[in-house]
Amino acid sequence: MAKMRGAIVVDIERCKGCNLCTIACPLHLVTLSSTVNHKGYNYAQQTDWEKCNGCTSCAIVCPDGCITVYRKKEE
Amino acid sequence: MAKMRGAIVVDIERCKGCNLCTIACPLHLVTLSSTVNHKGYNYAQQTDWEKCNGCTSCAIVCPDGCITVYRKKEE
Amino acid sequence: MNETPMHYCPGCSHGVVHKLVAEIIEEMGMEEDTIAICPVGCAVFAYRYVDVDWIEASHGRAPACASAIKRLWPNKLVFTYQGDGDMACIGTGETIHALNRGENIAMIFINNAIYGMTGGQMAPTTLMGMKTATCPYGRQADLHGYPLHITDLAVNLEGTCYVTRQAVNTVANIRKAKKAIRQAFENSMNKRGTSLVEIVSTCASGWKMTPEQANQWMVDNMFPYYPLGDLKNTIE
Amino acid sequence: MNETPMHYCPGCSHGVVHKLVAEIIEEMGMEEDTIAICPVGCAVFAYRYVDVDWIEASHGRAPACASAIKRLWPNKLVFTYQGDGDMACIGTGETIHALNRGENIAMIFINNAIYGMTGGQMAPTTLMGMKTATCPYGRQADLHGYPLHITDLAVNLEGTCYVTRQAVNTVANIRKAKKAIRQAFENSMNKRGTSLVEIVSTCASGWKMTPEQANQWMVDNMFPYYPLGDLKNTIE
Amino acid sequence: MDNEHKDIVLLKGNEVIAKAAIRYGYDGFFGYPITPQSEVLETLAADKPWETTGMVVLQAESELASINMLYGAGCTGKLAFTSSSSPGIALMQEGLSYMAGNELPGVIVSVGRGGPGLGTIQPGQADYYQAVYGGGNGDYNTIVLAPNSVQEMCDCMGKAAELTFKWRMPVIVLSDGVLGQMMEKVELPPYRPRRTDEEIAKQCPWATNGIGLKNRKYNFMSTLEFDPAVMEERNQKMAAKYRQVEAEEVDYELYQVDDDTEYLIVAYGISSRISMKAIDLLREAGVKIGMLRPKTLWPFPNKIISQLSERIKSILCVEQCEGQMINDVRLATEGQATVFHSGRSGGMVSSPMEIVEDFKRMARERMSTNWPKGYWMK
Amino acid sequence: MDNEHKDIVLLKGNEVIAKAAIRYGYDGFFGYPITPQSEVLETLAADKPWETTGMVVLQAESELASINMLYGAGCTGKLAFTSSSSPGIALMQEGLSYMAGNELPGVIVSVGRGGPGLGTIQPGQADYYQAVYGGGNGDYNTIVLAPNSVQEMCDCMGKAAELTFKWRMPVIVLSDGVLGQMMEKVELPPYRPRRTDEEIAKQCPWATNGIGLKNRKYNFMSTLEFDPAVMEERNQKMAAKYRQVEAEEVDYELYQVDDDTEYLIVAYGISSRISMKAIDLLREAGVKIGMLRPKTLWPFPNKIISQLSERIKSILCVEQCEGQMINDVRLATEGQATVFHSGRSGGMVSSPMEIVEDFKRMARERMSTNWPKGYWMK
Amino acid sequence: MTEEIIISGFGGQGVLSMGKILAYAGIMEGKEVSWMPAYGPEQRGGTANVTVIVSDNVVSSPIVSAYDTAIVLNQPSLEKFEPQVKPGGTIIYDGHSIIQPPKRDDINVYRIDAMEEAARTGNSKVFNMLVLGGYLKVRPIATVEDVVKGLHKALPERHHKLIPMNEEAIRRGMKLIQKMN
Amino acid sequence: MTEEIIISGFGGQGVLSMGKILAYAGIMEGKEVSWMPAYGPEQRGGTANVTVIVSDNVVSSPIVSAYDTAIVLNQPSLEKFEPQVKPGGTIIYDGHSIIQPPKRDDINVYRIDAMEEAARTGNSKVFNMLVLGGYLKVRPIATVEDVVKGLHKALPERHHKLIPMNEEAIRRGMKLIQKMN
Ligand SMILES: Cc1ncc(C[n+]2csc(CCOP(=O)(O)OP(=O)(O)O)c2C)c(N)n1
Ligand SMILES: Cc1ncc(C[n+]2csc(CCOP(=O)(O)OP(=O)(O)O)c2C)c(N)n1
Ligand code: SF4
Ligand code: SF4
Ligand code: SF4
Ligand code: SF4
Ligand code: SF4
Ligand code: SF4
Ligand SMILES: [Mg+2]
Ligand SMILES: [Mg+2]
Repeated sequence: MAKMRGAIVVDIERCKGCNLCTIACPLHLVTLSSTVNHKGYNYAQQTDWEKCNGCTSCAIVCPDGCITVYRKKEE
Repeated sequence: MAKMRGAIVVDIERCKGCNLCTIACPLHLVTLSSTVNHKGYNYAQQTDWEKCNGCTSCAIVCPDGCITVYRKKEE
Repeated sequence: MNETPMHYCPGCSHGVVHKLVAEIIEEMGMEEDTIAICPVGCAVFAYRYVDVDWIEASHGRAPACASAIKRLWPNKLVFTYQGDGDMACIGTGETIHALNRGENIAMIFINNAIYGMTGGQMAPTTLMGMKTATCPYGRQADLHGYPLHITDLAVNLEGTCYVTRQAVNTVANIRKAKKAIRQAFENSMNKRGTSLVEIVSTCASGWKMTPEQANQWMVDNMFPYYPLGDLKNTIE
Repeated sequence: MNETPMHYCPGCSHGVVHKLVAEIIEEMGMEEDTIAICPVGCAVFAYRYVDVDWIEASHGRAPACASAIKRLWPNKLVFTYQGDGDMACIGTGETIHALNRGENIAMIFINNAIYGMTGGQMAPTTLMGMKTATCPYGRQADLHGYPLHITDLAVNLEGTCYVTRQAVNTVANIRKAKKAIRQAFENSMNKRGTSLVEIVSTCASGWKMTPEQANQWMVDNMFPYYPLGDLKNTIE
Repeated sequence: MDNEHKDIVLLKGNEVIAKAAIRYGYDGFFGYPITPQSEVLETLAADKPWETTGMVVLQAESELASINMLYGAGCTGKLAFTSSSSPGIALMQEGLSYMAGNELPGVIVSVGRGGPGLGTIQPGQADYYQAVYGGGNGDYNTIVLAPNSVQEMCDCMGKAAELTFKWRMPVIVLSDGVLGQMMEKVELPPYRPRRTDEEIAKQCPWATNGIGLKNRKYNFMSTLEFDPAVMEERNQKMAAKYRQVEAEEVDYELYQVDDDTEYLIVAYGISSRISMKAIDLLREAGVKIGMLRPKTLWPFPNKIISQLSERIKSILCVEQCEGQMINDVRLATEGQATVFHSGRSGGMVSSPMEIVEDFKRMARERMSTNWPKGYWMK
Repeated sequence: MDNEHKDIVLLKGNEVIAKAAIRYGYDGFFGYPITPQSEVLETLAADKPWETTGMVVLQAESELASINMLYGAGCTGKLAFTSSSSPGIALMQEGLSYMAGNELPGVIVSVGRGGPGLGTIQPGQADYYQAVYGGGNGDYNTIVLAPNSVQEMCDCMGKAAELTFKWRMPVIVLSDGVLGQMMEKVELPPYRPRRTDEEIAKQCPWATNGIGLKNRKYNFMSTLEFDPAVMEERNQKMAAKYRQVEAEEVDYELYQVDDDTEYLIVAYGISSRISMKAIDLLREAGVKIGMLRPKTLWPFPNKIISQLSERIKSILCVEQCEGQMINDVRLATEGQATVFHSGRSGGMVSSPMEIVEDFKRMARERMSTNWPKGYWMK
Repeated sequence: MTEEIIISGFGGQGVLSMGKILAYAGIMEGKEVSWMPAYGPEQRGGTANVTVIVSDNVVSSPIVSAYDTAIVLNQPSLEKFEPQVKPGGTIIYDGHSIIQPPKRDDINVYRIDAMEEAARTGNSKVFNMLVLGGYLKVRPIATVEDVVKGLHKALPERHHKLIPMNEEAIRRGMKLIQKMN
Repeated sequence: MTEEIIISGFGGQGVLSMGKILAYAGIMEGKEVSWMPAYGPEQRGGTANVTVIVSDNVVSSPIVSAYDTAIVLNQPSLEKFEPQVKPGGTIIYDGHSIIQPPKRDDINVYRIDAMEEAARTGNSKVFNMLVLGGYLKVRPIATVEDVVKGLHKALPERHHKLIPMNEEAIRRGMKLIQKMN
């Protein structure tokens, strides 16, 4: 069966480090960085590029629209 | 058995001729006068002094508190 | 009820309710411990007729005024006396919030489905199809919306302890209405929450009828839409 | 949703709802036929983020403003976006009457049980016992009254066609909320009466929690008092 | 021209407000009943303009709702109005401040009664401060027109419609219970069609109505600013506009003012009508007296008053209140003339003879004492 | 004296309003949150005076409700207050008119922000007209106090409590966002017990509270009159009272004003504080400049301004708005001095140097041209 | 010619519409007119009055200090307005409603028993038209024809069928009025 | 002595309470003080600043045109307030938060790596106390003892247990600060 592969891009400067994407990701692939962006927030980042299935959960819950999810079908 | 005898006194100048007492009297003993009081209203008057049983219905419904009911028991 | 002749039109329900209020206050012996709040509407002059301390509140704000007073004077009997335009239109916010806060006040609500004082304009409680000065071709949903039954809303507010709908068109109804108002006043004294007593009323002038016709019209048209009886009573 | 960074606090529900509104308008192709009305409250700047014509109404009066606009522009999508302080407190009168008139507008109601913008004061929707800046020892009935569930009142008003309560804390709830808002918008276009979509929301700042804690607190405390689901739907 | 408009009719000022609005192509009315102006809504309701011109008529749940409906209408570039009386106008102050702050069109008819508070339902002119200084917050002005006849009530609705869009600011028509309730002959204007959506899009590119979006960016209407510096700029821009309105839109009328005039009455609205009669009586007695009647209360006719003050002994300011416009008259005189008050209050209205008597008193006091400049007879 | 009150504390103006009210024995507070004054209610809620002094604190559902709660409190002879900011005060205008019309006590704290409309949450002084002229209907006045420090915010609550009963009229404490938000050292007053029911009955035989009925008739509080002649009488009685207040209660402060002073700044509230610094800078540079600071805005210090105007070249009126008090200053000068405006608006606040610059501009313009009397620099 | 009239009585006596018809009649004669009502807060009952001015010239003040004619239909109105009639002016009162008739002798005093006549004919609706007729008899400021034209203007279309009855009442009123001094 | 200070940074950095402690310290020294905050409409984040004046004399204007000292804790604050420091005055910035350091050479420029230190010790709460220490080192307007007394006043009772930790941070900050020009 075709498998979905995904990857997310976080708009780091837009991110407010609310952590909601972290919780929303069913595969626990997102965490907050230890460094801060220019606004002083610890921003979100994807920890594991391999496992993401592009489900978009993280993007859907992000209140600030910081996450773009890229998907491709892998046979 | 003791029978109630009643009589009403209408404060003619206070009466506004609304006719509600007329309707309320179960014995149809109240009517409006054909002449008017100083404010220009046809005021209420008791037509039959004999039949009134002092039930106070007329007084209760009078919005302007014009009617005083006098009652006495007759053996 | 003092001797001052009332300014109301012939047959106006306000007069009857005033009498009841005066009687109850006297029966309760509360003449010296009552603070009454009257509205902007035909009852604006209520203070002339019932001998207690009265405050004439601004249009619709009697519940706010009464809320403050009852909190400042917790042992006084505090009640408002308001029309439908006052309570259910401009004063909707103050009404809902006083009810919801459960202020220990009684609210007497004279619903005559019209703005009496200003000459018979549409009220929020005006029935569908009913003609008034501002809906001379009859109330119509798309132009004017629907009749607002604010008393029913009060039932769902946690702060209310007693919500009832009464009328004063017959001797029997007058007696019931009196009982209801007395209960409401007692609730205020016993700090049981807010009581709302709606009196479905006539406004012969606004309706352009004789008082008798008005009473009949009320029975035929108002009662079906605003059925009489207790809607909520947490006390009994 | 445009590129302007939002002024909301981290994790604020407003952001999610804004996204939904923007998406729906785009999906409906209504960008050029929408007049949106935002409140006084944290969403006061909504016009910065969603590209349609916006009006910032005075505190609580968005429903009045929207009523006039929809009547003057019957073919536009007209909706209000309001907080609980705005809609259920200062604007209670305008809310009830717009709903009752059955104005063909949609109302989005962000109930976060607090005054976010002004720094976390008690709202009418604040839960019993909940601590805010103006009830720092917890909401108490005698001092502050009861939480007001205005959405439940809306159900009983004849003018409403659709009344629902949603949340945006999970992907599934976000999807449902989106459907609800879309339905409300369609009702406005189809002139079916007033739709009210309550979104039970968090205000991490006002509640003095992290966004995660706030979401959990909402599930544990708000949902029981403000249960999710459709309360009225005359359309289906 | 159609026939009906040439028909001269006898109407109340309030009725005329309604009929004029329909004919001048107003798009909407939002209002709440209050004596002595309820006939405005009642006439609209009876005339059903929604079936003819398409005008929207809505009885609001309160004056707060009315003004915020007017705010909404103004935001979208529609020509709308509301109407109320003293306490009702008091409730509109926040909304007025919002309208002015967003530079919106909108017409507010204020039919004054006796005050303060609920006051009386009889006519009054004690809402001058309310209209001219405003109780809304912030730095703003509204144009204030002051008709003095039923015909002018009619004309003002046309003038207000024009000015409110020309300057993008709310226009108040400040009337009183006499003008609202009295009947006079009036010639109604011809029907002017309401503007089409296209015309609105063209005339109001700033409006938030979704139309014309192909030719412009999204609009928003907000009085809130993040940055006070931006707010200040907005205020300065508005202030500059106000100076321009002051330069261009002052309107007044002189009655019996010529080179020989020794005394001046300043009065607006119904007071100016009564004063005319008083002046006729005084002129018969040989007194050289005339009247300046401001037709705009804001902008106020400062310049002409300053000019007249140079040569006129003293001014009687007639208004049916305890004295409000008198402040502006005193400001306008720049200390060159003494200003006295005449008028009743609380719903009482001067008779011509009362003004004559007040004049006599003024003339006596003026001659017998050396009053300080700008003395305010109280 | 207890210990705590001698304790000098560092507090925000808003916090002090709350704490002073508790200590001055206020019976109630009714208010609705709005920036920049929310700390008033928040401080009361935190301090729980209902458990100590018995003061009632109620968060109202709106400013309309607040003012009508205050109205109710005043009717019954209780000492209560409300607090709000610009648009919130706008919503109170009808209620204020009712309070004034019934000659009721009650204190309204107005903490001004940038306007108009929602404006900004930064400090402003653009609500001078709102406070002094009022947007309520009818002929009425309210006393307006203008503190300029946190200590005076405190003291004003005591003064307002006294004046509002002495004259039976509402008292507005007109403050601004700077004074509300800034912290300064303050000495809080000792606790003064709230009046007992008996004291209220004695002090307020007019009140509608049911007490004292054995010694008096039933009272009622109504601003409505059947008969306009009665209303007029009430108005005349009130007007006479207002003249008395004007004679007795004017309060102001002079800074660096002596016989040699050539220039005058007139400023109130925060503007007077900034102006003091500007004056210090100008005095250092040899300019003979001083300041008159009205501590009461109504009644306004007309007499002293008139006196000073006789000898002072020109006046700089400093306020954080586009110019409102300047009108009253111009009236007070009676055409004897030229009045210039200085100040920012919309939430911006002048710095001392900006006032210095405005002064220089004024001095330049003053010397280079022959300005008409009362010219208003705009 | 300028005629300044006050008509005053109870609400419900048709005072205001009588004034309106008079004003319209004035217009029919090509005159300038003004009509200014005053009433209390009661919806029914209470007192009401209206000042009507009919003039060859533009009406300046709709409020006047003294009247050419006062038509008084109840006692309080008589008491209020008798002193305000100009010397040489006219007062007309209804015989039934006024118990204490006018006392001034420097004015023309007329009485009309319109209330009685209306009661007699069982048509209280025409009371005010009877009075109007009486007035027009003694102050012929408009012809009956113009008054009837005025009626057409003043009454809504649906009441036009009542005009003949009104006209008749006006003519009857002209006969009823009697000079009392 | 008059010291006019602006402290400016992100909301949440403790800018306002730092100012408050400074003001209280001034009181402890018997000085006159004022504290005037400014912030945006955001509840969390956004920028905040506070002007503190400590003086031997009564403070006239709480608003000043130029500062003796500016403590800037983020880049926008530096850009805004660097030009407003009086010649010969002082600017203190946090090394981590400021990317482009101050450029003026007519003022004393100090850097303190407080953010780093706070991160290092895992206690972000004391960030502002570290900065305060640095400030007191270069502008000794109050003794550490008086600042600690000020802390007792400024903090609610329930936080008094944190005072020793804060004192320690202040002392550490005194060591961290470095002159940059
Ligand atoms: C702020 C304000 N708006 C409007 C009015 C005018 N007004 C007086 S009474 C009234 C309505 C009265 O109707 P209702 O409350 O139903 O009382 P009713 O006369 O029928 O008993 C209105 C609108 C007013 N006095 N104040
Ligand atoms: C007339 C008026 N009163 C008060 C305020 C102050 N104010 C601004 S927002 C707000 C409440 C916001 O709460 P809510 O509506 O729940 O919105 P949220 O910020 O929680 O989204 C208040 C009281 C105002 N701007 N105008
Ligand atoms: S797209 Fe899905 S799997 Fe991938 S990071 Fe986001 S939530 Fe996790
Ligand atoms: S949900 Fe959005 S704002 Fe929140 S941490 Fe994730 S990316 Fe950042
Ligand atoms: S007391 Fe009873 S019986 Fe007698 S008149 Fe009255 S209603 Fe009739
Ligand atoms: S009910 Fe009263 S007012 Fe009515 S007619 Fe009878 S007595 Fe007269
Ligand atoms: S108008 Fe209606 S409510 Fe008012 S007094 Fe008359 S009948 Fe009663
Ligand atoms: S204060 Fe609350 S509602 Fe407002 S932006 Fe922050 S989290 Fe959202
Ligand atoms: Mg009613
Ligand atoms: Mg909220």
